[in-house]
Amino acid sequence: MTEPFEPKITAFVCNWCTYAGADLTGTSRIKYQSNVRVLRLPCTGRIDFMLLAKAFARGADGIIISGCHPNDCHYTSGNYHARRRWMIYRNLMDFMGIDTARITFSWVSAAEGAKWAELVNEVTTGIRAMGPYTEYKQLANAGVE
Amino acid sequence: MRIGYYPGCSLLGSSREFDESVRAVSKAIGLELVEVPDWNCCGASSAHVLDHRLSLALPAKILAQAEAAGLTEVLAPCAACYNRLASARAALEADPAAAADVAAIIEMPVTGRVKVVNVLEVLDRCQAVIQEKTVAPFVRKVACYYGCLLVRPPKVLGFDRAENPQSMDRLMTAAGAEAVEWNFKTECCGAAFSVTRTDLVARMSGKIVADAVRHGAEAIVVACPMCQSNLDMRRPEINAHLGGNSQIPVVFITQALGLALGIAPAELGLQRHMVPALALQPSATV
Amino acid sequence: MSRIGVFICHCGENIGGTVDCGKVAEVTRNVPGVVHSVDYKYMCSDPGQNMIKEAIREHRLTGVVVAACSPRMHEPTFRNAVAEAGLNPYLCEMANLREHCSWVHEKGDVTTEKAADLVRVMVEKVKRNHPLQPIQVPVTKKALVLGGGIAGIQAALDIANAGHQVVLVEKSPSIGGHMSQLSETFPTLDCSQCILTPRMVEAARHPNITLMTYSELESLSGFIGNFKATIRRKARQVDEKLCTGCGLCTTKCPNKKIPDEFNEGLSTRGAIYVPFPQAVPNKPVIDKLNCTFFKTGKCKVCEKMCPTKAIRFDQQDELVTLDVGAIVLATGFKLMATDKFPEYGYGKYKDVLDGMQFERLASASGPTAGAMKRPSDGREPETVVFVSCSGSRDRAKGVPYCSKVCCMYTAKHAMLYKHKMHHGKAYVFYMDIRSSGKDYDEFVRRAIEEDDVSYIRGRVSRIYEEDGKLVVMGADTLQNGRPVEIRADMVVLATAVQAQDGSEQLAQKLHVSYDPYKFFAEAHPKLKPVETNTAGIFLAGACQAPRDIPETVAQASGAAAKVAALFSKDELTREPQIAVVNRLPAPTFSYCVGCFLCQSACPYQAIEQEEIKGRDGSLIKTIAKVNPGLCQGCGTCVATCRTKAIDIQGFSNEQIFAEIMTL
Amino acid sequence: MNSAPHHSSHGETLKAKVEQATGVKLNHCYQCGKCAAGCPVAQDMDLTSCQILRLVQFGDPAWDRQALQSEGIWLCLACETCSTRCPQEVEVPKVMDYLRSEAVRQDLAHPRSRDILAFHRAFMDSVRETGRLYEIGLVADYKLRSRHFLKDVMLAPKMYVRGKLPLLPHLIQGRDAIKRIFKRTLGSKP
Amino acid sequence: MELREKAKQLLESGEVKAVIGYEPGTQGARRPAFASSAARTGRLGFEGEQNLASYVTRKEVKRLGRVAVAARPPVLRALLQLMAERQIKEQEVLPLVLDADGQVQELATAQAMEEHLALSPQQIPARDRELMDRLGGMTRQERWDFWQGELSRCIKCYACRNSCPMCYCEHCTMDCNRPQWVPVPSHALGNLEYHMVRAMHLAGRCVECGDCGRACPVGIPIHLLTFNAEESVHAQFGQRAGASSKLDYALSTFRPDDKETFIR
Repeated sequence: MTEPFEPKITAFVCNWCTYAGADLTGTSRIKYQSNVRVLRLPCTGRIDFMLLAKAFARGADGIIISGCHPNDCHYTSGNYHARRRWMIYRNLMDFMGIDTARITFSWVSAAEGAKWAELVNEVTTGIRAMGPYTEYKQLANAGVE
Repeated sequence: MRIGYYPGCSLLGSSREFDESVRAVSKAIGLELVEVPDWNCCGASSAHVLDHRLSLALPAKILAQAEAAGLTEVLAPCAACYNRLASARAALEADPAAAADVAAIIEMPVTGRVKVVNVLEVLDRCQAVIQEKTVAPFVRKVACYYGCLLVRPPKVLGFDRAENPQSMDRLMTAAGAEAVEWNFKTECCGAAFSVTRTDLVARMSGKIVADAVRHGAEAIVVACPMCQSNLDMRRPEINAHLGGNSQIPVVFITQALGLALGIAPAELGLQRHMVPALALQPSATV
Repeated sequence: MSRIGVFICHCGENIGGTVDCGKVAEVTRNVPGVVHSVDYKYMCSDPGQNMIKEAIREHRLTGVVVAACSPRMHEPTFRNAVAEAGLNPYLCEMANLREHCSWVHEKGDVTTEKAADLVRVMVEKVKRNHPLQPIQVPVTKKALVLGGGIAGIQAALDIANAGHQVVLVEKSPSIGGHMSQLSETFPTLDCSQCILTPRMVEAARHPNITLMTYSELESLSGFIGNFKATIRRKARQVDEKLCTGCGLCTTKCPNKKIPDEFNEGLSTRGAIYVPFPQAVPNKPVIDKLNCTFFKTGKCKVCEKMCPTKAIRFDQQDELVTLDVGAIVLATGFKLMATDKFPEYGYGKYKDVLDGMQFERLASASGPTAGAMKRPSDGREPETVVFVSCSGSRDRAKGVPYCSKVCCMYTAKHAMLYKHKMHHGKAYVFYMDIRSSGKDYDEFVRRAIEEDDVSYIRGRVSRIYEEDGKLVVMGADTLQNGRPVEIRADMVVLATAVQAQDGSEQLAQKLHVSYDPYKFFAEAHPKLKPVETNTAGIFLAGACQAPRDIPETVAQASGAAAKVAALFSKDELTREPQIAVVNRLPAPTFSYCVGCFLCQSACPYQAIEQEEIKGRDGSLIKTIAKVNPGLCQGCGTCVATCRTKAIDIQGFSNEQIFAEIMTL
Repeated sequence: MNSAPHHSSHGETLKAKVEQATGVKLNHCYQCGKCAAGCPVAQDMDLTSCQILRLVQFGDPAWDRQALQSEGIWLCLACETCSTRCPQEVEVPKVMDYLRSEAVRQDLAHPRSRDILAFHRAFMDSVRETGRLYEIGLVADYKLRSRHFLKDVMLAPKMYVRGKLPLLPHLIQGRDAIKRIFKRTLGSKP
Repeated sequence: MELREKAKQLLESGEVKAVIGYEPGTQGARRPAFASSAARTGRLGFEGEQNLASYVTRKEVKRLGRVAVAARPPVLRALLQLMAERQIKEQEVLPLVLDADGQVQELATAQAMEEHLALSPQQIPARDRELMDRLGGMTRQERWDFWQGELSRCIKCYACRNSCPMCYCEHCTMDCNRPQWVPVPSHALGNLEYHMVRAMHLAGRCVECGDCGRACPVGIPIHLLTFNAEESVHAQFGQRAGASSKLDYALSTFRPDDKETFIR
């Protein structure tokens, strides 16, 4: 491809903190790179690890997972469960050779509009530098054939 | 029972009677003391004034030596030594980096495997034996004086409570004495300034002697050579400060217990005191 | 085949200025399943909403996507509109083109493409939406108030006056709590009992209030609007119906040497006793641990004395079960005991009191009838030292927080003392004076300026006894930390306010969370100060954090208002985005294998067991079942389910999967 | 821990040095004065413990200097009464220790500290040489350093007759090791 | 007493309805064996590799009633974990073990099982440990290539799933088609995702018996994947599957102070 590589970034966020935080980024008119596509879930606790795998399979070059800070979960403990899940899943992915550097976990509260913008920009720039996640895409394509 | 023994410098000199009485009592209650080979000074109240690492290295060397000799527990009768050794051990345990640094300085490994105990701690374990072997109950009112170094900092030492401790009172009661309730059990006597700021010492120690007397004590019982020599040798200055002439003797817990166990005063070094203490022997009950 | 309608909002320039809405509408038109796609200036305006309603009828839409602002803004608006057009409101989704796109990106094709993506995602989602019905939960309009102090009394009265039934449970023999022990109250110095006892009586007489004193919560099950509470009514050994409260029994009890709780151990009582003269109910109770009969099997003097034969040595505890719709926690606080202070003598000095003991000493109804007499020898204390922050703001004692009420009551104590003994000398050791409240600082200034109380800024290091005096070793940090030694006759420690004993266990029974100091935790520190994280359970007073009386009363009324609001409807309506366990025809019944690993993941104990039985009643298998009353829809269970048997309505696996696959 | 203080970076505030060397968090001190209230020598100090902490809390060179020059830091007996009762668990004696060594290093030690310092140096010298404390040596050395030649002259004979003053020092075998320990810690310090 | 006699006795007394152990198979191999009557106990023995716990959750076995199981530590752990997951009850199984002096011992209660397990520390076989460490030493790219190479041989025969005592679900994620989480065919993506799901679903539940690896007809060391998941659970949350019949599932419990290093 000729035109410069623009990464595809999928974000899974909880409805109460990060989605609201991203709303605040908007209401405060803070600009950030447009590569990210946000998927809204009730809580980080809801995010099945397979959703991440699926995002990669679908051709995402980077993934953002973000929810309420520990202690602030709207459902009191969903994010704690999520945290444990990611602690194990991340190790496993790394053990299987999947590039964990392409997944960014973060806590962004409903008040951290600016943080959301920074996060998206950092990730986007980072992933752009890494280039497309072809390894995984190829699997997917192999799958389709 | 077998236990490591670290006399410390002052027990070789100004506080010989402490060494003598500890050995005598240990023998009497069947406690075998194994002296730490070629031990050095722990730095006492001086090393830490000059340099922090020195104040860790000297005790560390002693602990390492004890460990090399296969000891697991070391009895340090001198409260200052006990405090220094225990504090150093704790510091090194808390900070691996420090431990490594010190190991390099003393050219020996320190694992902190050796536990440091003081005289009260050890005797407290043997209370039963002491009680049964007591032949001449020490029937006197005594003020048990712990001083600072035995009980503070509680986080590090913690063998007895920091305010109004009880172990010595228990022991003396077991030996037939009456431990009076008084106020300055753990007040500092200022020993570290014994030579340099005798003026302060007279006041600080004076407070202690006076309160002991006020509460009707016939003797002050201690477990710290600094306190002992301070309250004993500085008595002229103390009395001058109090404007009186208190002759209340200051004896080591091991001397008091020794008498109760029927050990001869000479063996306990009672004759070495500045303020006469021989009168305390049972035969010469006042 | 789904028929989706897409409505793109310009939001004036807000979206239209950055995103080519027409283009988005156009590309969306070609998405399979989309039968109608338009853009308009203001979708949320009436004409905008009408466009949607008409389109629904005209195109027989099965789903609607409104691409506009954040769903957190207008989702309710559009779902209502959709419902008005006769379509199930939960078949309407929103794509966030404003906050998540037009406001945060530059004008251009890329941004328009993103907008189109966001719309497509929602189209794919809404295709897989199902009609949902809001959940209706019935409400039992009866409240349970735990704790009969001023907080509980106030909450109970307010709820009762709103016309609802209340059960007020108090663990001790009488309601009144700590406030009934106070002598005077700051900053007005009016007599505590004079203002409290009328309330106590009102609570007892109120037709809507049932008092259960000498009782405690045994267990709790259920959920908001539908709790089941079991209360243990401890045996008083006295038949409350027969007892007239004449008190004869209490005067004749041979056992007189028991420390009196109400007087904080400054006086003694018998084994059968009424906690205090104004007790409600004014009926005695037998203290089994100290009663001679219960210890030796002999005595029964009280029984002989009782003119109405009300004594019941054989009375047993009874358990009563209540159906309640809401609960108010008002279990109050305790003070750190003086024996927690080694440096102040481990509580062994008789004349070193805590704040509550001083209240009793100063109280007209107290052991000295309000006369200043020190406990040890009954002499008048010529010099009294008050020590604030005793144990508070003291991380070494495990209480880093400020107890909030001490500054004020210490000033009050010093004042009361001076008013009773003008010639006496009062010192207060303090670190800061925290007197932010109406007329509070004026009150403290009065103590200093008019009553000549000497305030010394510094903590006390040690207290010891010396010939009948208490030597207080303090320092004056306003004089370079110069040591200050005061030989006092009495010392009053303003000891730290702590959570009641057993708070932890109670919290666990109720599934409410608590802070590191065992105070119950509010649902949100600012916006939900009286709610707990368990719906239907509210907080009042010092069980949540140290509070003074005005704050406690205000919070109690707040909690009561929440309860009243809850009871204002016959049914609770809850959003239907909750988890469900799939059910299938026999022989599978459900994909659930009943491993119940989801159970501990649920923050709301919403996952219950359901037994599937055959026609013969034999157990076929046990599977999980979600209690719709409890489930809040976080979906943590969904992520832990291996068989995908449990799913969440509105955020189903299928929907989210489809969203990902759209990108 | 205390990484050899002799080469602590320049421009670093005293506060930073203290915290780095002792691990004590100076900001934890909220000036309640409980340390001074219980300190047996507070009344003799020009600056009490809490004031010294106060001065160092700010990181102002002039105030740091005041703290280092005070006599108070030399009067602290490390009896630990303060740290035992401190509500904020501030280990004051550790701070005092460090301030003393720093005062010496910067040559700001209070004049009245001379004797105290002399004593400690004499003490450590005797340990450096023999591995243990040699009391007569100590006294002699101290008199030399402090020039209090007549102080306690009456005490020595009394002690001697009671067998409390051995005339010869105990020499330990590991003396070289001890010397090396001193070299590595005190370095070239007197 | 030998397992045979014990089995005989248990079946005769009717204490159990069947005894599961091992018997000689073809070419000196050992295979699982069922004895449902005293007569059939002749060839029973303790020696064998397969994790017999995978049988006790089967309907046909459950229908029999209480069964005795020759239980090496992995089997015991599996049984305890199955109890924790409410798949079997204490009284439904009777684990038999050899005690220190070679006597057959009954472990009638979960507690007895837990105590017996406490004696035999759980550790990954040296060979596997070595390979895991080797993988750990590799670059990510090398690990990726390694697993891609290995998994390319996977034929999705599900032998691993069937052999696993913890894979008792009647309806597996693999069987989901709305949505189709994992593609059915055994191509690169399907294989990777299948094994990823398997490992994650066994994290905190894997008793590290290694049967899945042994069962694999094409010799992929897939057991290392579940080992990795289980080991990180143990390392980070300090608990091991099968340690107790009351164990809380590591991934549906939490500690507020769980320490992670990667969340921003």
